[in-house]
Amino acid sequence: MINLLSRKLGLGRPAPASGSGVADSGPILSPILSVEGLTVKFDGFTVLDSLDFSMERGEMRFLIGPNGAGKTTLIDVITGKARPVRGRVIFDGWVDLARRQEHDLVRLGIGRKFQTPAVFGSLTVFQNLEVALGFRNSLGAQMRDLNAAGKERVWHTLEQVGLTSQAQRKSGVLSHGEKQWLEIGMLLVQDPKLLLLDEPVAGMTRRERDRTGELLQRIAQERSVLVVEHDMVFVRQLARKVTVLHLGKVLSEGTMESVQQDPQVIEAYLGHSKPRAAPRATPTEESGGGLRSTVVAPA
Amino acid sequence: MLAIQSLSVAYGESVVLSQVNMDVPQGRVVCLMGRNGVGKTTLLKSIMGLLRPRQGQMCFEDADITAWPPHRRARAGIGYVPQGREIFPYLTIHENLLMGLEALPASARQPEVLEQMYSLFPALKVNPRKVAGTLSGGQQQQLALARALVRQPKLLLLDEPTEGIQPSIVQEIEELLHQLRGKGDTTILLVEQFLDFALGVADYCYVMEKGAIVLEGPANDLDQGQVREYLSV
Amino acid sequence: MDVWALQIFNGVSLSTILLLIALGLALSFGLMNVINLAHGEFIMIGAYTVYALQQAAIAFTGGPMADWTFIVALPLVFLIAALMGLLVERTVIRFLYRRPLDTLLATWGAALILQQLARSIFGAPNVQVVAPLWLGGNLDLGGDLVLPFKRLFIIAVALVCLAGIYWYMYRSNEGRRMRAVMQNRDMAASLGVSTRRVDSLTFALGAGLAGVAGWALTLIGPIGPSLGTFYVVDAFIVVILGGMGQIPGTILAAFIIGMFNTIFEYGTTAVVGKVLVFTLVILFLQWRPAGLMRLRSR
Amino acid sequence: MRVLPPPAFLHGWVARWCLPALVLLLLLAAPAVLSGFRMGLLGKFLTFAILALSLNLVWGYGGMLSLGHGVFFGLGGYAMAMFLKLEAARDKLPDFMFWSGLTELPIFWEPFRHAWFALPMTFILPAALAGGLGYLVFRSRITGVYFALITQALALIVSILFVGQQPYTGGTNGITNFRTIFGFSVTGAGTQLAMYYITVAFLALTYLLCHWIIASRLGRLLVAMRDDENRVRFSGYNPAVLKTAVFTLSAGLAGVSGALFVPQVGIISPSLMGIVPSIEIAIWVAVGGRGVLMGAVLGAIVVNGAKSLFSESFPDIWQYFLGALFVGAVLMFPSGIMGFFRSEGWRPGWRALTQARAAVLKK
Repeated sequence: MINLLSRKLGLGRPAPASGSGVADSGPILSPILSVEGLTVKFDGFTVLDSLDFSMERGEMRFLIGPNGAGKTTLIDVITGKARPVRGRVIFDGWVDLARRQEHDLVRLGIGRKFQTPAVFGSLTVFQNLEVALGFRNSLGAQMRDLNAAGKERVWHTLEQVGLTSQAQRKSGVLSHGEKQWLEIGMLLVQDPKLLLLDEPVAGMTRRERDRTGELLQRIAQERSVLVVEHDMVFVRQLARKVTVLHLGKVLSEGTMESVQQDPQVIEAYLGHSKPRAAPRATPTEESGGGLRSTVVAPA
Repeated sequence: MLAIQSLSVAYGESVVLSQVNMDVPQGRVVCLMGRNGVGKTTLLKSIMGLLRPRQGQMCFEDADITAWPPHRRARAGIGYVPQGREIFPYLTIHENLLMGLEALPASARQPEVLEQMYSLFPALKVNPRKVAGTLSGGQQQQLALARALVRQPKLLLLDEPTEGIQPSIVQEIEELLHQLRGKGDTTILLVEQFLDFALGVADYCYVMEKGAIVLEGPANDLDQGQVREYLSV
Repeated sequence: MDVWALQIFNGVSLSTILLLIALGLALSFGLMNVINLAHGEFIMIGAYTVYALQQAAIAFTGGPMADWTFIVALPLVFLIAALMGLLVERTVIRFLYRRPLDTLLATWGAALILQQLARSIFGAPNVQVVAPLWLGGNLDLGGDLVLPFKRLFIIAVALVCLAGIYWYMYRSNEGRRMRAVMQNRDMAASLGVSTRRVDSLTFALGAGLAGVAGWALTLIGPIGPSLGTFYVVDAFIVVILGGMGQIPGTILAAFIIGMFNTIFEYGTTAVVGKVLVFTLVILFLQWRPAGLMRLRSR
Repeated sequence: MRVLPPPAFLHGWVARWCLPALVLLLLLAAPAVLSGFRMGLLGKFLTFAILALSLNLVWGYGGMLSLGHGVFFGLGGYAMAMFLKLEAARDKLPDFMFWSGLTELPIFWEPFRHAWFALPMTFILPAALAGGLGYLVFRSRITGVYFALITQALALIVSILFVGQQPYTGGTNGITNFRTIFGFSVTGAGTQLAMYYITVAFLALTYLLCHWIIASRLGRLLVAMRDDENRVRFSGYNPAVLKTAVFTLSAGLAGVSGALFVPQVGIISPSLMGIVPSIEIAIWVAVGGRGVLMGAVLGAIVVNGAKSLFSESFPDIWQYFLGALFVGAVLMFPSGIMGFFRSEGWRPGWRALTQARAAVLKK
């Protein structure tokens, strides 16, 4: 019975070999994630517009863009939460992610952190990691304690995310920043190939943000990380490569400096892509034309 | 008209607004700028009463509204056009507009004023019995504006009215704001991340970063380079 | 052929009653995310109101007016059930918004109290409302097709109620407000709608409708303190099948459940029919977990 | 502000085992001081305590409110009753079948002659029903209120099904008039005492089993699922399988409690497995304290004790009281007796901690 359930759980087996496309295990040089012609619509509204996007192995990539650019939607599609109208997402060179269940994705090596921290509030910090670590254990194995190696791993991860001293506290009473780190830790302990982080420093204090930055630097040495973030100071500190999404398409891609210079990006953030009419004179006394006439229509 | 003093708002542990002070004088257009995620929408929601502040005070026309429920604020004369329009998707255009009259006392809910809105937004007039959810984004935005304007609010809260909308309609909206400012009996608090649009209509600007006001001043005295710094990547 | 026509007739008759009950559940779930296990007791209250009124009429007038009390009772039934609904909403449910499971338990407590109240007042044994004489006949359509006036009357009243609900929801200002709150509570509040008032009104309306269902049930059989429990579970299934909080889905589901119930019952027995319907619903949910209709969500 | 930790002895080994050990000792000693009638009553409550434990596992820890546990209790009870009835009927047809016009034993009754079949069935039957229904329901991600309503419908349907199948189930009256169990008179004082101790033993075993589960990683996974099912899914688990497994086990335990109930009380009938008894189990757990094992045990004993106290003399008042208990337990004491003692009775620091936790859980 337990064996049967375990098989159903998919615990303790290697990543499913039923991927479509290339039969062989993925060529080493293929991108860890490649998004091809992805189109997503909600109620007829196009959120992603035949988006092409790809990430190399071991890369830390930042995804930025104005509101409604489709950043979170892209992550939703990768993790099976949103369904595309067209296009596909290929992971690790050969796995088509369409119609995969969430737990399947984790077993393939994809970890996702949500915008608001999702931790198990009635468990201690240690137990949170323990639950995260055990996803490959069978139901029967779940009845036994973690083995020494596993415990070691949990402690190691706690150290990585800086929560060692909090190990025995209920995670529900942690501060916002600590919860964020705990959730990152829960992903790390699973040793994913690709980490998707949705606004990891939102709502953090400056110090917390800096610590998170250091944490991400270290994490990125061993795996691919895709970060959605609005906090430009933070992005500038860390980013090696940035992708700017706008209206469901890649607007610009490259180093932070080059992206910052890109007139299209400036336009997307500061203005509208329309030929601007000359500023109208208005009757209100204070709002003289001075500033307005100096507004440069970018590019 | 609207005065906000040391307002702090938090979702659970995460502080979104800290110690925000703001003043929106009668008859002016005040613009609140900042990149997304800095707390602009949160501020508007707090003003509307949809979020409970952790501390601070809000006064509207000399009344302390900090503890008022949203519908009471609406009845006091605050109109709200939220980000993402939030029209009622399964109500018809006409019904959506009628919802705009809810804040008025029953005797003052004159259907005639709807006609004005239809003439202001001819696109809505084409088929008022159409279910609003089937409208395009730009039309939905117009509907949301009309819904707020129909009861002639004293204070209009506008949250990114140009987001994700085709340029021609953006222009119409801009013209509308100019008209409103020209008439001078509607005070407007506009949230915007596009610099040129904001500076085009505003009298006074606030710039927000990480939940706090970092820059403010009359629109024409503002150091543009600095503003760009805060808004751009 | 006649047999089938009769089954369809019975199915419609059951469906309309189910719908009266389920509408209140669907509305309050759509609005407040709350399921009220005391909903069945509003049915019971409706039924006992008719009974009490008839008894009073018999006691005071000696009988001749008793037939008419049945009609007179209808608005009163609606009103009393609605008031009881308001009471439950104000004393129990409003404290439990956003705690749906706790609401289940607390409203069950309210249900127990209401049932015991009925037992204390009217006694535990079932009682029978005397149907008006003019409802005693049948409509003979020839062949085996004999339709009892009672059932026809129930269908007619239910349809009138549904038309009323339709008018209320889609033609009146209160109804527009209610739909607005259902679709976007925050926005409705921001436009000046007192959402608490809408909640209370809607809840009372749902309770009133259940009361009318109880009034109709007095024509079908005896009534007792636990009358509601039996019917309300079917109504829960209707609401689940229809997609929680979806009015068109609820209407469709009520007719599907009513029809299937009657048809299965005819083919087998009442009980086996219920088991079959339950199994089908569970299987259907495998295919569409959100029920027949669902809100498209962004 | 650092919250003070609870007093050390309260969350250590002592706290974990002191109260249960004390309760166990009291239960073992009870027959010495109680009359036969009272002891029988207590024995019945203890079977309910097992039932409450089983519900606490799925609801208190797993967050799945089952309003159909009466069915599982009943199925276990019927399996046991069929065995006892066949023993009582010897080679003849059971009395109610004869009255209903059956001439020979239905085929599915036949294997229940044998203890080796009937006794395991008290666990397997309810577990299989729960497993099948649970997998379908959890697979389509039906949770919360939907799950509660579906299980409630199950309670209604199974109970009327048993009422309707008079020749096979005894209909409304259920199955009663047992004579012997393994050759010993069912009503004999010695048998009753033995049954009492067997029930105590099963209660202790169930308690240990539940404790073992919730203290294991599986238990923490269960709690994790209650806190945030989506996060569990995104941690690589399939919640449908886990929930089905726990629900199945819980139903099996409920069946065992039904099997223990039948020889002590002498009857099983549809009225013990319908909507009303099913939801009453939830109130035992709520009153005792959901999410605390001892809470379920105490809740079952306290509420049923109060019930027999009240309903012997004032049956009307009992109904009102029970109704008020449902409303009050939810509105005012959401953490039950155990929660009350834990939060209010002790040091203020602990109160703060519990409140913080409650606030987080509520979120």
